[in-house]
Amino acid sequence: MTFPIEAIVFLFLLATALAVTHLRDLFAAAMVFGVFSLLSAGLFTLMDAVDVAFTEAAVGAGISTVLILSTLALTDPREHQQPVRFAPVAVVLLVGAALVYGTLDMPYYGDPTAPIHKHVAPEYIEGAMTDFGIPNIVTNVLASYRGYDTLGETTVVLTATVGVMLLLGGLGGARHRGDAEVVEAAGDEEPTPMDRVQVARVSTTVLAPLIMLFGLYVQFHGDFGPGGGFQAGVIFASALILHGIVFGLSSLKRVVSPRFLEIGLAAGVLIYAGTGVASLFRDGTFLDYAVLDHHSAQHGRHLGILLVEAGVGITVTCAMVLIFFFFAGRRAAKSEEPGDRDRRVA
Amino acid sequence: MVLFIEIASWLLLVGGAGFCIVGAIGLLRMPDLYSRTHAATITDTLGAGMVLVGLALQAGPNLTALKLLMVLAFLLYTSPVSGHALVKAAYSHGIKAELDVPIDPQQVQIPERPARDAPTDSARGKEGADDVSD
Amino acid sequence: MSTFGLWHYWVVIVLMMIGLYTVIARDNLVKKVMGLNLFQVSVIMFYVSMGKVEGGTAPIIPEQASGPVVYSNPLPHVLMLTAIVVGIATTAMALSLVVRIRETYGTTEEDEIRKLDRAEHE
Amino acid sequence: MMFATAIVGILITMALALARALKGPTVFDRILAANMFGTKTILLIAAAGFLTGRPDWTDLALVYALVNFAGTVAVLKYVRFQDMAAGGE
Repeated sequence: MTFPIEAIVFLFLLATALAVTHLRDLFAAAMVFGVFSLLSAGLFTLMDAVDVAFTEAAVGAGISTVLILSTLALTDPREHQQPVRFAPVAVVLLVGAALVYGTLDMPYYGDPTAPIHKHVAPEYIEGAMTDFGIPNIVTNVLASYRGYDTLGETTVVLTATVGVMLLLGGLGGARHRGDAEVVEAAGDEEPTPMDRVQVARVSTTVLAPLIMLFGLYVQFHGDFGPGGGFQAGVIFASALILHGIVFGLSSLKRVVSPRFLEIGLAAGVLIYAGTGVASLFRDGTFLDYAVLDHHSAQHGRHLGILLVEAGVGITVTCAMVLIFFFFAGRRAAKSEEPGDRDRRVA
Repeated sequence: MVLFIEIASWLLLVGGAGFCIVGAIGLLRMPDLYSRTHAATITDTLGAGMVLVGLALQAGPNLTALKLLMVLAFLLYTSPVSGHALVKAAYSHGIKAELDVPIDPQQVQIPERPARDAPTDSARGKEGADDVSD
Repeated sequence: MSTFGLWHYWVVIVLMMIGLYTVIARDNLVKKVMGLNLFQVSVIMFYVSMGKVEGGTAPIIPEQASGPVVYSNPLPHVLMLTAIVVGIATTAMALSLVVRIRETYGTTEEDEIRKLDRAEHE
Repeated sequence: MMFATAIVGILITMALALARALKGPTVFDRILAANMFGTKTILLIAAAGFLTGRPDWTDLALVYALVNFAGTVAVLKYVRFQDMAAGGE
């Protein structure tokens, strides 16, 4: 039934992807990229992947735009003229042809007898109600069946944020001159651009708390509907970033200090891993939540999933806000000292 | 009652979709940024509003309907704000309304448009825009 | 439908080709990162489309189920959901590298960076 | 049937907005079109939920309605900042 809709949205998607590649003005490309992300979230919904669409929506609507734009503010918003090169086109066509040839053996789209649906998925779906009593199967698989994967992914988020911190927070011994001071410097610069837009300020004071409230809802309602730690973290971070954009970094720093975020970033992963260790102490295996409650295995699993999702949410929130801190703080530091040729000055 | 709800949501959905299309045509065909904003923001409120209310009627009185109405409330709140901020940013960037430009034979960019017949009005409109800001 | 049963995958492959071209053929580093993101979305979409079951619904058990319900495969959804968030974190990492390169070389175009490097060697 | 009709209308709107976003002579036209596209995506997702018989996922639409604002504000701030940087240096 959704077949024609999918086809049309796919067409839009390809058009926007081509435009992203083609547009030489990187700012325009960033805008079109936002549209691309909206379209892909729509497609995920049509393909039944509501949780994926939810994440894409939360990430694509706010954070990724902010990220690309703050990079553009630090670099050049225009791309150089460049002719089409034929060797890459040939390579790409070759790869594409090979992949199309590879799909010929694949089961058709939506085929219920495809091998992917035969192995573990039925057990997961079966277990959702009997083992967990949690209607959102994705949450079960995320936090419990595939708990190791998710722990790894959360750690990757932590690691990437630490990488950003090392790259943009300062070089070498720049801990002294690191994030705190860069953000400090931002405080003097920041209030200028936005304070003339009274309306944005007023509406942000109304909307930011609502976004946070909704983030909490997503965090704790993730067992029953689409949502969970990853989405909630991104939504929560968007509220804080919105505040930072409108009222300036120094104001955001008064709300959450970078130091606090750094602690939270690590604490989230620790909560996750700690839940696993706690189950070890209760004679279970790592990340086996059933032993967390003596009386009912189902309650134990509920508790474990709640804790794990909380850890994920905390880490993701702190990671996103910290990334914003470093990118935006870099901009202020740069405009302070325009001679940024010196490699040693952080 | 059921029939009434069916008819009402048909009307709202089709009407809302119609308004969206009209606004999008405006977005595509209007001569300058300010009139395009006019067309676009109207679809965001009226078109989206009608579609959402139509869907909420179909959902019946439950949480889904409430959420749809909340979506509508947020849209009614954010879309004028971003529209205002956008136009203000454009204005401070020196983007002129099409009608603001005094008739200049070299500057006929859009041939299929009918002649701009009221340039004097627009000068007043520009001052008005100054008052509106802030 | 059955004759075109594979078109989802083909569209995704075209998307991937666009992303790949942007990564390997464009000189601008920010553009390369965008291309990498296009590529990433295409992979995510490939997984998600494999998880779809005809006539199925999203893997969330409804409150009042009437009769047996077919669910789409939740496993790809889980893997891709985390991939999106990890993707944005690694994109941030890539972009901060771009920022540092810009600060050091004064440009984000790869060919100019190569030229500068060669000049330094000589 | 009525949902399908609404979706067709929304898709047409999206196509037109997309054309403007790709054409847009100034950045503001693109921002405007992208913004409008965001609203239409909200509608599409909400209506598609009804079409597939699982209407209880308006959370998605809610996310867009809230978070899209952050994106728009960021874009507008970027536009202004560029302006200021050009004036300052």
